[in-house]
Amino acid sequence: MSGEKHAHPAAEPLPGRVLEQTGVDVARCYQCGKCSAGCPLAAEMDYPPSQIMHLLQLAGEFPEFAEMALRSHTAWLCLTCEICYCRCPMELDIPKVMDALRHEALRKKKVNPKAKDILAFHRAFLDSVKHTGRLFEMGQVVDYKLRSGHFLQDLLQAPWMFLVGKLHLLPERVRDRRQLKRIFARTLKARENRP
Amino acid sequence: MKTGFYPGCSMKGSAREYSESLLAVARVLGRELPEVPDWNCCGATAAHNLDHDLALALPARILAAAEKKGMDEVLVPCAACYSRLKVTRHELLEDEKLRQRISGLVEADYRGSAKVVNIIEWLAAVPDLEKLVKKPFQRKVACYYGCLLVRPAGIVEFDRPEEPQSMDLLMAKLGAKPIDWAFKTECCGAGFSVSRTDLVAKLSGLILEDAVSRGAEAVIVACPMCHLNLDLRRPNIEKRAGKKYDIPVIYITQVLGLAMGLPPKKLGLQRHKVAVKFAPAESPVPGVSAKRGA
Amino acid sequence: MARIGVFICHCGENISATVDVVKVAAEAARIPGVAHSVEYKYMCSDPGQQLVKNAIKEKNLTGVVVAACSPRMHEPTFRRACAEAGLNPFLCEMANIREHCSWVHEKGEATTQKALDIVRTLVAKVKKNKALEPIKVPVTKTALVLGGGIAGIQAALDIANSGHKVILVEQAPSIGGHMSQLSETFPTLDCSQCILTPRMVEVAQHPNITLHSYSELESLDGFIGNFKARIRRKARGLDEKLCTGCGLCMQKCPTRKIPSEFDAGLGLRPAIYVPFPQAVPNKPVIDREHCTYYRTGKCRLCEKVCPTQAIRFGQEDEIVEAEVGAVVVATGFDIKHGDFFPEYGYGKHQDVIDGLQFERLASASGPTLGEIRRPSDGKVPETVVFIACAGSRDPAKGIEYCSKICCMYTAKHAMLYRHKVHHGKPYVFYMDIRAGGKMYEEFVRRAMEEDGVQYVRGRVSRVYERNGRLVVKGVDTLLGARPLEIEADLVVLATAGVANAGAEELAQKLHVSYDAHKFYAEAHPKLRPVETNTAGIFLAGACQAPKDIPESVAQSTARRRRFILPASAASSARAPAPTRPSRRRSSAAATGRWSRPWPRSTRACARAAAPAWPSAAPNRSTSRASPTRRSMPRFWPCWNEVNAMADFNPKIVAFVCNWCTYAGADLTGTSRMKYAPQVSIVRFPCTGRIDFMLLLKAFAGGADGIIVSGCHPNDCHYSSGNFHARRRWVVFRGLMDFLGIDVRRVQFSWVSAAEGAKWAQLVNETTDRIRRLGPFADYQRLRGQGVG
Amino acid sequence: MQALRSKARELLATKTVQVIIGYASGGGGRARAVFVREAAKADALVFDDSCQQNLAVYFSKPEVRKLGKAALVATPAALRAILQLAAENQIAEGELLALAVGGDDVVPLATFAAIEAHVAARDGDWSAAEKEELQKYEAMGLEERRRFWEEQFSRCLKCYACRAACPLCYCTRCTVECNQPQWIPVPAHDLGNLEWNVMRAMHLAGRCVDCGDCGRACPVNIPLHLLNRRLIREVFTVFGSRSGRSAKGDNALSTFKPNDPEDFIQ
Repeated sequence: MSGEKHAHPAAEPLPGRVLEQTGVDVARCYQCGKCSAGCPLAAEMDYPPSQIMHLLQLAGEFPEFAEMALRSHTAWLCLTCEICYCRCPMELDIPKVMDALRHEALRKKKVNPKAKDILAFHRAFLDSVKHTGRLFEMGQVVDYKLRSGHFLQDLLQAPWMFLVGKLHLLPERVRDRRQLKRIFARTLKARENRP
Repeated sequence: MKTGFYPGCSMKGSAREYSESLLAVARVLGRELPEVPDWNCCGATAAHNLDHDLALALPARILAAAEKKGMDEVLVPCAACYSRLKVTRHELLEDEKLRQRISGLVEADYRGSAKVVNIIEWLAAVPDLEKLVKKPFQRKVACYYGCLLVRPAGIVEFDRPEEPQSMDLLMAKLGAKPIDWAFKTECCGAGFSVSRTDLVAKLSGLILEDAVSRGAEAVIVACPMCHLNLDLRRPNIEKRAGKKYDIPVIYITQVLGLAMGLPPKKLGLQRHKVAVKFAPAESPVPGVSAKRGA
Repeated sequence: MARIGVFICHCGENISATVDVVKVAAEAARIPGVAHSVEYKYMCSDPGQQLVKNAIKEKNLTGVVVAACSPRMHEPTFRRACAEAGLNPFLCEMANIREHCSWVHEKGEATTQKALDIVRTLVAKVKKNKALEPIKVPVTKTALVLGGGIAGIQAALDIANSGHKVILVEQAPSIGGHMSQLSETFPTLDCSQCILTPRMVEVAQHPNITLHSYSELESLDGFIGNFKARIRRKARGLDEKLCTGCGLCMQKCPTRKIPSEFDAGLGLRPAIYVPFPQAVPNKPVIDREHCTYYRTGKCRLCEKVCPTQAIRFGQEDEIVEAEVGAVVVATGFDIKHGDFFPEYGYGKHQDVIDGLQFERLASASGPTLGEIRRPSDGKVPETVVFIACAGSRDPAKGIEYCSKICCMYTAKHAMLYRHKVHHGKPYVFYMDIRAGGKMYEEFVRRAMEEDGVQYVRGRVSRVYERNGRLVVKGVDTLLGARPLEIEADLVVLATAGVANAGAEELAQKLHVSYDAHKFYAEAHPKLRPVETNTAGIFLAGACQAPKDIPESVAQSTARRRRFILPASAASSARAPAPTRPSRRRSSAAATGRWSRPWPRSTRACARAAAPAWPSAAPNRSTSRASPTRRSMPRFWPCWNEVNAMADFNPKIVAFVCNWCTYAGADLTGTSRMKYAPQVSIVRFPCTGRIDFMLLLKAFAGGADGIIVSGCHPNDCHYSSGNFHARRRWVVFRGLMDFLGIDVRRVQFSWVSAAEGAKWAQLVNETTDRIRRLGPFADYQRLRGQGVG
Repeated sequence: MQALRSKARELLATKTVQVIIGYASGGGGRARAVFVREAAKADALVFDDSCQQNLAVYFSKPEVRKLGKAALVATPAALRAILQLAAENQIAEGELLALAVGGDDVVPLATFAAIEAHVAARDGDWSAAEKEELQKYEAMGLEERRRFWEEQFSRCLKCYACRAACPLCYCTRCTVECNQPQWIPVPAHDLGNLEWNVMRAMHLAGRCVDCGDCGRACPVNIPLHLLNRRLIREVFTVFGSRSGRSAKGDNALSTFKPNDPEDFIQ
């Protein structure tokens, strides 16, 4: 086992990569379940947080568990409300682990299909930021609708928001947009292109 | 002490009234709030969901700009932006290598000299705030902190993560009667406003239900996202719950403005989805659309 | 003039097959001071022992070296034989030429030479040995027991019943401790008071027991057998001799609404009070903080109604001095209080209570007379949620340990609740059920099977109040970690067991050590679990760690045995400590300012840099292990020639600890593993005892390399000797390097008693390395001028 | 200097202390220790750059203690020595008043807490010159270093001036005087000199407050303080503790952490 690890550093098992990226040692989790008990969306998740932690604990030896964690809907449902981290008796930063899982799933193209809308929203959001430096709400919502296909959702809200002055038709822009493009090029884009 | 102001994207758009009320109040307090020069979006949930470095680089660029301008602290009224900026500062100051890498990304040597301050901290530091109160806001209010003002406790180091009190104390100064309720720090659904409206309706519904059942007349917030979910998404909440909620959701700065006797319109109260009106003694605040829904 | 007898054993062929024993005997006879040298087939047999005894008498020997097996094997045998022949047993040493020589080296001249070297070494040591006598310590046959809970009561009665005097000190107005607060006890569900109160009365009436209740230890000085205790008897505000305990004062006292400590804050008491009706002694105390007279200067109603005029408002604390031979510390534990659990609303909602409060609710003598009624409105709760591990096993709350008793008492609480409220619904949220103990697992099963207690596996995230009920947000991790919500009327938290608030202060008065959680530390967790590191001070009950009643009682009784042994003699005989702490007085000792229990006569600089004898050591008989102070320079072969590089056989001295590495090297022998013969083993009690000066002296004596080895961290026989040694080695290596001495010449290692193979490997590798480094000529050049 | 003198006068006149241990001009541009017991003689006190000796050394002497409560003119190193002596229970709270000097200012520090704060506020790293001095020897090869020290120690006279000058060498009977057995040979020869100096450095490891008086006291100019300094760095980098910073707590070598580094142990 350990010999293999040294032979293929890229094949470091998932728990090790999580430790490296987040500093969270999943072995410390003793499965008390307090995170799942307090998680606002545990009931919607395929694997509540404590189960994700357990999947990660076993993922080193059982690749199928690593797969289950990566393809979970949970990672995308996590709201980063931090209540699990706040109450965890072992002080494990579970939201950070969820971040790491999302990044890994994106890179390996293993995003749970149910998370399509959430991902579309995030991408639309960042696209807006990439181009203007700030969030252009109108543009983003349109972009999101195109990506998600939910054309009719919220259609009735928009005119009202426009009326009360909450929606602008033109984006606000950052002056140094080239720099932002560089930041995006060196982070998100570079990462997504990496095998 | 030079304080910079980071409005964040929503305060320029959907949460315009938060910005309007803050600036109106600041004017009365005699505080100048210059914006952080050429600020960009903090990246919000989307950035840290998709890329770690990006999630740090975007806030780092903001903080570096504030630093360069010689700002000692940056006021970040949006709780979500506050969290991103605070987390970034914490992580970069903890890890020298990371600080160098991100500094490289944002093409500035970020040092961490500017502190990140939230709206409650900023207001709590104003001396004799109660002396400025002209019309005490004599309402039973549910102070809603949400997630990101108080968590993760080790990083934000503001108030206590369970049963926080700072906003309640501030409201009491303004003459309000903060109620003891159970959902002060529960999550409203945050970044799912658009992508998972169903979940927002569920979580925000629980919050309204608890506030209303304990006799609150208004929910006080310090976060545009919370406001969006609790106010703009009210139709979705009501649809899911199968009942009507009339309770208005008011920004902390709007309450302060009202207590100071500023005109409601200057505070942007007319922009709310749910009319800011109180039964029965007080008449509806003028200038607010009485029509509900759309 | 020394007259040493050397006795070489063949051990059948175990030794003689590889070592030329005849030659060793002949060579040994030529060692200066050796008056007699013989070999024999089986030295440990009766005829062999007789050889030794006869020689002692006939040749008038002043010391004996038996060259045979490991001292761990037959040292007691030969020492007894010497004693029978009239020679002080501590003048007899074993030269281990079997495990450390004949079994681990090939047959040949080098092996024979090594055997001879070992004999020489031990001859040199015996010459320096002194006749030691067991240390007699006159003993005060009185025990001081601190703490009047069940552990202290049991210890006091056991010692008193075996005929010794006991002084029992309890800080509360009555003895009884936490056990008196309990309703019923697991796993039998018998009434706590019914078992305890007769014992309390027995304490009060026992002719051998002096009870000081409402008292505290002021100071303790002296040493085992001869402690001087000063006890502060706090002013009760009445004359105990006159008070009859009629209780009139308590009935008339106008200040009545003080939360009762005994009822864990659920009941009320007056300002003059006994904690509970069965209190021993049944004499009230005046609570000066709340008493109207002390606060306002008016009232004195109790004084007026007292039929015996016993009230004394002006009474002051009194200091009692006592001489005691031993101290039993039984100061017990507390449970964690306060608002350390905001997510559970503990300290905020009245109906979120702790385990002790539930005991009082369930107790027939409690504030509700045994009916389970919740504190907020007195309603009988329909649903009760019990939360285990509330604070325990929770590093985030600062307590990583398991409090041990909660699983059992939570099961008991749930059962008691069901017995009292038949239609009630008890839920227990738990992480693991730890029910190891006689009839314990059966008890928990009974709660689940017979009493219908619902066990839910998972931790609760939050408890909050809604419409007068408590919403418990939990989870069932066995059902896919699904969150579940229970509306309860009462929530009982099994909060963590913690050390008493005054534990640290008391430990400092007693000079006993304590752990990070302020629980008192035993001398050795396995072998000396009831003693502290300070001789004559023993531990009982939960001051050591959370414990249940049977365990506390068993341990208290064990303590009695430890006490009676020394107390039954006029003086206690203690094994002589061969390395007596220096009697030289340093300025520190002279000014009496050592505040901590460091050896009082050790010099300050030695305290920092020289090995501290692990504090337990003076109790042990290890006469072999004493080279440091008395006879250091000749403890290993003193090589006189410097080897030429060509056929360089490095000389290596191994300083090893007696408990792990020496035994490990023995195991190498019994496993017949072979290693290089150039190593010479010197035995110490502990690596903590190996002074850096010894390493220098070994180099000065011609060594080319040194091995220092002892127990692995945490395995130290004296708890921390090797930890201290490790720090000194770090510094020593730094200094050596700075002085231009190659640190590779000193190899440090941990070798346990089970690591025979590691020992062989260590010796071989070190030998190879030293061989490559070559002779330590630089140092040996210095030595030309300096061997003293 | 005037501030120092007037403070000394005041302390003696009000009988706050019975003696001031300070510096006086000693001729030849050097300072010497002086014990001022009368207010009238306070003008003997001086303080300038020549005042380098760590006066805390006198406080361990019984004859000085007999003089009564003392005020000590204290350089930063002397303050550290006081804290270290307190940590070793050699000075009790209130037995000594430290007069922290530096520039023209004099700050009376009556409590250990005050001394701790004063020391902490001015605590710093070694100067570049000091670091360089240590690095010079560390940069040498092992053999070169050995020869250097052998040459240095060959001059040692075993006069024990280093011991006498050290405020932490307060034992009433030193190991070097023990002759049952004789740990350190009495005559001055290479082996015994090495052993003595190793022992001195080891017994001060984790306790030395880095005043440098041992090196200054040496009549044959052996840079003894380098040995101590090397160990100060070792103790600080490995165990993270520095002596003379707190009046409480254990010396680095009389305590331990279960997870102390042990990569050198096989």
